[in-house]
Amino acid sequence: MNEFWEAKVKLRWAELADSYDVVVIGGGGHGLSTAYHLALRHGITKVAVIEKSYIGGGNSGRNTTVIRANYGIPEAVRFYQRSLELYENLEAETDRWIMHRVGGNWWLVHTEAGRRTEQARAAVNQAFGAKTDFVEPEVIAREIPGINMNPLGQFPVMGASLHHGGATARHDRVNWALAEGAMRAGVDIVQDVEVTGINTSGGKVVGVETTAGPIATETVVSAVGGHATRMADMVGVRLPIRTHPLQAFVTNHYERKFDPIIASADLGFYVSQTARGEMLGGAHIDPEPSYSRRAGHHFVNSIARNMVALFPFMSGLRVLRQWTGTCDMSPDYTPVMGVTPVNGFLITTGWGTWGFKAIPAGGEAMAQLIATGETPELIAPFALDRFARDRTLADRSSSGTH
Amino acid sequence: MIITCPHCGDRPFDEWVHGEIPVVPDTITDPDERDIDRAYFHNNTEGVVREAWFHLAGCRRWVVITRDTSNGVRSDIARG
Amino acid sequence: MRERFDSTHIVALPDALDRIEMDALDLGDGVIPMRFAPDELVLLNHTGPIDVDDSHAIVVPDGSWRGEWLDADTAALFLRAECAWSIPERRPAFAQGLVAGLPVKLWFDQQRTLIVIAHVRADDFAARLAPYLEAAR
Amino acid sequence: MAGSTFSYEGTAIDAQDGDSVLLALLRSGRRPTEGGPLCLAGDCPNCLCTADGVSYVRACQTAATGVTDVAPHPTTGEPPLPPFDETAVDITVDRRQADVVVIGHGRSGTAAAEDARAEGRAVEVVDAGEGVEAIGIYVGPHVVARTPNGTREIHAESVVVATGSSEIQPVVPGSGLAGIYTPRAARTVLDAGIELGTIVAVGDVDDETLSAASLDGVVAGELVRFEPAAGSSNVGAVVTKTADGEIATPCDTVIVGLGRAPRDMLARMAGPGEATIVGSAATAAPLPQCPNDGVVCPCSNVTMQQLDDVYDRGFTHIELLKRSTLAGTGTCQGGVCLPYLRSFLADRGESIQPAFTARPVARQLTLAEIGAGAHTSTAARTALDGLHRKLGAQMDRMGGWWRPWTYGDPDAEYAAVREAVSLCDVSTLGLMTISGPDAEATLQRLYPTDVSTIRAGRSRYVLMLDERGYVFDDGMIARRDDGTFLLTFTSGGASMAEMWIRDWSAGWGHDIRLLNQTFSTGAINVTGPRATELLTRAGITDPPPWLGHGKYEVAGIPCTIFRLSFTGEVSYELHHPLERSVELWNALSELGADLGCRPHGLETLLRLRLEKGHIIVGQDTDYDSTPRRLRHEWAVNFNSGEFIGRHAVLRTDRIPLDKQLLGLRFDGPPPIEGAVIWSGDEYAGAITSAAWSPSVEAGIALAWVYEVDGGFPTEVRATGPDGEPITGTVTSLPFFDPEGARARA
Repeated sequence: MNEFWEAKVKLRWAELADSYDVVVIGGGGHGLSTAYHLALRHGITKVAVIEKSYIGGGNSGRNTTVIRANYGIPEAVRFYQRSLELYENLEAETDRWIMHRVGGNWWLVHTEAGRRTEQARAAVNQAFGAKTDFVEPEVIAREIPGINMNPLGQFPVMGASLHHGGATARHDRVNWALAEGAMRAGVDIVQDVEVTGINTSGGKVVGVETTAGPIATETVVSAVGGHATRMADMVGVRLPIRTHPLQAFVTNHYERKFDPIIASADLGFYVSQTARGEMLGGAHIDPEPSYSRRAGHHFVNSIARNMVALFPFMSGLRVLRQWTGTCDMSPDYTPVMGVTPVNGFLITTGWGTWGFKAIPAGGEAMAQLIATGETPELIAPFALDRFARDRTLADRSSSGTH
Repeated sequence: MIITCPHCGDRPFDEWVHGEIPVVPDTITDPDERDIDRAYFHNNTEGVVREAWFHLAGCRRWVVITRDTSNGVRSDIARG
Repeated sequence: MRERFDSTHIVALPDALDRIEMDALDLGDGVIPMRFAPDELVLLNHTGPIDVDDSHAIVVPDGSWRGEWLDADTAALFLRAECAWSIPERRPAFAQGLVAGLPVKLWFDQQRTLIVIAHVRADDFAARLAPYLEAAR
Repeated sequence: MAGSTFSYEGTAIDAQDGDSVLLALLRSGRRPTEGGPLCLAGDCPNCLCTADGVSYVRACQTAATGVTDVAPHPTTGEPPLPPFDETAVDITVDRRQADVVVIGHGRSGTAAAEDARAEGRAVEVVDAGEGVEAIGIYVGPHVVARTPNGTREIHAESVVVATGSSEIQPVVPGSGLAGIYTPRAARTVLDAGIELGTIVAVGDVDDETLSAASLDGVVAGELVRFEPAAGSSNVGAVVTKTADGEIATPCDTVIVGLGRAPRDMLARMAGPGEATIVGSAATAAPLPQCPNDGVVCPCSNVTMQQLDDVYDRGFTHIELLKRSTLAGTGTCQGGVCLPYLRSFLADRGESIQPAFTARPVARQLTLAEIGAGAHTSTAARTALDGLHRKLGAQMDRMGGWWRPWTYGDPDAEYAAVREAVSLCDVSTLGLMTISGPDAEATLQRLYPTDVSTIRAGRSRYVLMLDERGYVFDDGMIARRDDGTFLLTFTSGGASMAEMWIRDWSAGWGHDIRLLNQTFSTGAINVTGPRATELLTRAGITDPPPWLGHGKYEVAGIPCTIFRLSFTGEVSYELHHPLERSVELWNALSELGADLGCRPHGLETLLRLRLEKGHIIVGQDTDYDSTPRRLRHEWAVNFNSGEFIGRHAVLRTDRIPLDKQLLGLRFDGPPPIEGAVIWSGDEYAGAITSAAWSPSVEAGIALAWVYEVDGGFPTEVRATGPDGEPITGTVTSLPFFDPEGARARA
């Protein structure tokens, strides 16, 4: 018997009713978190979560499980710091083991420009509540096991921003803990049901069509990953989203003794060892939009090479599995959340490569928006209309990262 | 993925840079709205798209191809 | 990349370049026409004035290319490990693309292969080529 | 007999020719794991070992001749990570192109290969039994395989998957004992002449195996469990159920035949139309009977009780079953458990669910192997790269180039520019020539300036705007006497600019000629109050006037000289053929030696330009930097007609301004670049560039300053380099020599 099996969570599947106060499309982390917070924080339980496959089957079960708040702009730092704190409390709140582990997130720099970027990151993090320090090479050489301080002879490690709160958690377990909590509070969650249409009348949502029949509702939240555009198309809302694949891989399981979460923008990868002992590697999104979840060789080929250059001891680790998620990228690398021009149609998208770490705060904010009818201050900057209002947010230091 | 360059021949995608060909729906008629749509919004089609790729490691020219974004299979060049 | 080439770099109408490329042998001994694009041609080992049938043509001397001649075996060894695309079968032939992760120009004559790369990448490319030259020795 | 030897836990193991590591170990009475059925076909995790430091190696798929040191796979827990001081190995790639790749060289694979060859198609055959293990069919299709001495990558038109079938392994109590073999495995072991003691067969064992095995009996009935031999982890008896009840049959070895499952994982990885599947890999096999008890996933050690448990708690989808128990996530990729997971769900009344998604890697390879042949992108080197290094420069990568950060004494470098003359390698600047009937029309629409008013011999600073009205590059336009134009761009901006110009001009239907000379020309900036004097010594008595340019010969080297200034001093940019860069640099250095000439690096350049308030695109600009936010409205001319971004600039100009790039002055050292600034308790922006200015004797900075409470603050607070609060005052730009007299001197 392995110690990592899910021994506690009990999922109670529902039949869909004819009408709901809120219909959440997408049984991934954001949809489940929205339902969870609606039920537990606001007592709104006449909620359905409709998942076309199995819960957590999209990006919520395909990400690289990193939790961090070391973003480059105040709006994002504040939001993700809230999420990081909710994550720290999630095991206690749900009484479920999500394998949360704080390892510290190190962003290595190899150039003077990189030093400037990471010093800036540390400064904005500190100003807005995330614990991040810039550290010099000698600290890195001392603290990071097995690191080559001058990989390929061209990428000297010249410092790092160290985000002390950087953590990981098991993605599936987060989904299940939230699903179970929502189900227990009376939320209906269905799998293998697809939303095929959203009905509106006079610019207002009145219901959804599904493969399991029509449902009446005045509030629909699109919390899908990868196909947000298709959902929005159903009500004629244009999205600033392009869907790109993001790939990752793990090695086989090894004894756990590599604690830090390491990222290098110059070398184009990040790596951490999971609670189960796999060495997990990821990189940036594929440059061209695609919905394909097929693994590519170019990705694993180039990051394996760079990983081994930075950590020569990893050279003989055997790769176990590759996978691909589909990321909804916004033009300014920042989420798109909240109301749309169609009354009752709400969106939470644009999560790019950072959806997993946003799950608790994203769901909390969407639930608050639904319950109060007011956009919470924390997510107000992420509104869809920011592009027309010339109030884009550019978190370039986070572009295409984990 | 292999992209066929009319000048250089078949080349793996890592020689290329992707470029979207923006399409603003005809239903948007207000000039400001068209401007905003072109700048930020996307069809984000799942299926066959027409797009440009720049052959950075070869002839350094743009070619227009069609690609199926739903499965990532090999592209064909759209001639003419 | 031991050799540096003087060359003439021309951007002009494709028809004008077609004619120059066709008659490249008449331009002098060892002149190699490298057709980067339909409207761009580099004449390796060519210096001095040249007639281009395009009044808007850009014609500049260009000494920024470096290269290395490889015998057939060494070229095969190198390209098998470092080139992910098919090299042309006809001879002589020009080809271009990524080799060993860098953009190169290749010229295949009857026996040998010339690998040409921009000076700014030449040192890095040479380091990637070196193990194969060593192995061939 | 030739044979070979490897070491196993300190003992020398003799292998015979053709032996796998596993066969050699079995020959010596050992095996690398404690127990579990053996398949000898790479489908199960029951012969894992650590070979020459690499864990998770299947001993049955590894030739004994290829290894020197083998260690057992740990019976509990995970293998250790390699020592942190381990060094990397270098692996080479064998790259091939084929029309067809056939994976599997059995009967159907051989036939498929022959058929394809008969049609005149180029065929590559890959077979694990021959030492070449396909690890994935990637997009392309592109087959990657592991070979005994590296990896092989094959780009193909199509793939034929002929990987055959795997044998179903028993899942009953005691199935983790040693001494259990699938029929194929038993045949291989017996053919190798390995003694297996008392052998019995259970289930559906083919005649070929039965005749090869010197069987001590075929046991009737349905397999119930295995029992260990006393005090051993080896099987001692097999228990079956017949009409007469349970029968225990003593034995040393059990051959268990439970049928086969198609080995179709590679085929399921392929995209539509990329692969065909032939032979038994394509045969739909019946699902095995659902087990009642035992370990269903030996990799993750998942029991049938655990499957039951999670199923009863709602984990009913095959993926949820997998993810909640971790069955199928181990090293054999579901090779053992997948058929049973499906039969379990069928047994529980679920519709038979498809196998979980197939993804590379099908067989495993090390990070060194999977990274083989990849290259890390390098920075370009100017023709002066070697010279800078010889001069002791600290080189740094910026904008895709190696550049001197400092030559060791930034203060002296600064002083040389402000007080004497200095050289700077600016070969990294983007440079293009554009001509053609529509060249001017293209530039007119490309840039927010009126190009028609740039006279021959003159140049102008220009912004490049995207369709959002955001600045994404800047540079100069110069009109030459012959009507062509020279364009410069930022270092690192040239490739993007080339794509941009080619794309737009083609869209406009313009007839232009464009030559990107970024990589073929060098450029040296000669700057400082004595720059003109130095040029005079180099034979230039009539240098171009302010913002002029022309063709010259400097020390015998043909140059195009631009007169402009980024440093705030008299500056001449000498663009020249890069093969003569060293010659030109040395000539200028010698001629200027007694003028106090020395080179300056980027660190100094960044300080010099900051004193002049010149922005650096990418550092001081952000994604949403409109000319208005950058206070560069002066560089936009709406009278010049349509240009890219025009509509967006006009549109956004009607929206209240929320932030501006402003100059800040601090009495002491400035905050670090990136520091956050405050107005009272309100967030008021961030520093983009900062330096101590020796000339102004103040800390100076450029910063994004936000509108706070309806206005822009004139004073902001930041944290100083020592952690103390410091105050910055918004100051007009430039900080130094506001009239620009020095640059025009």
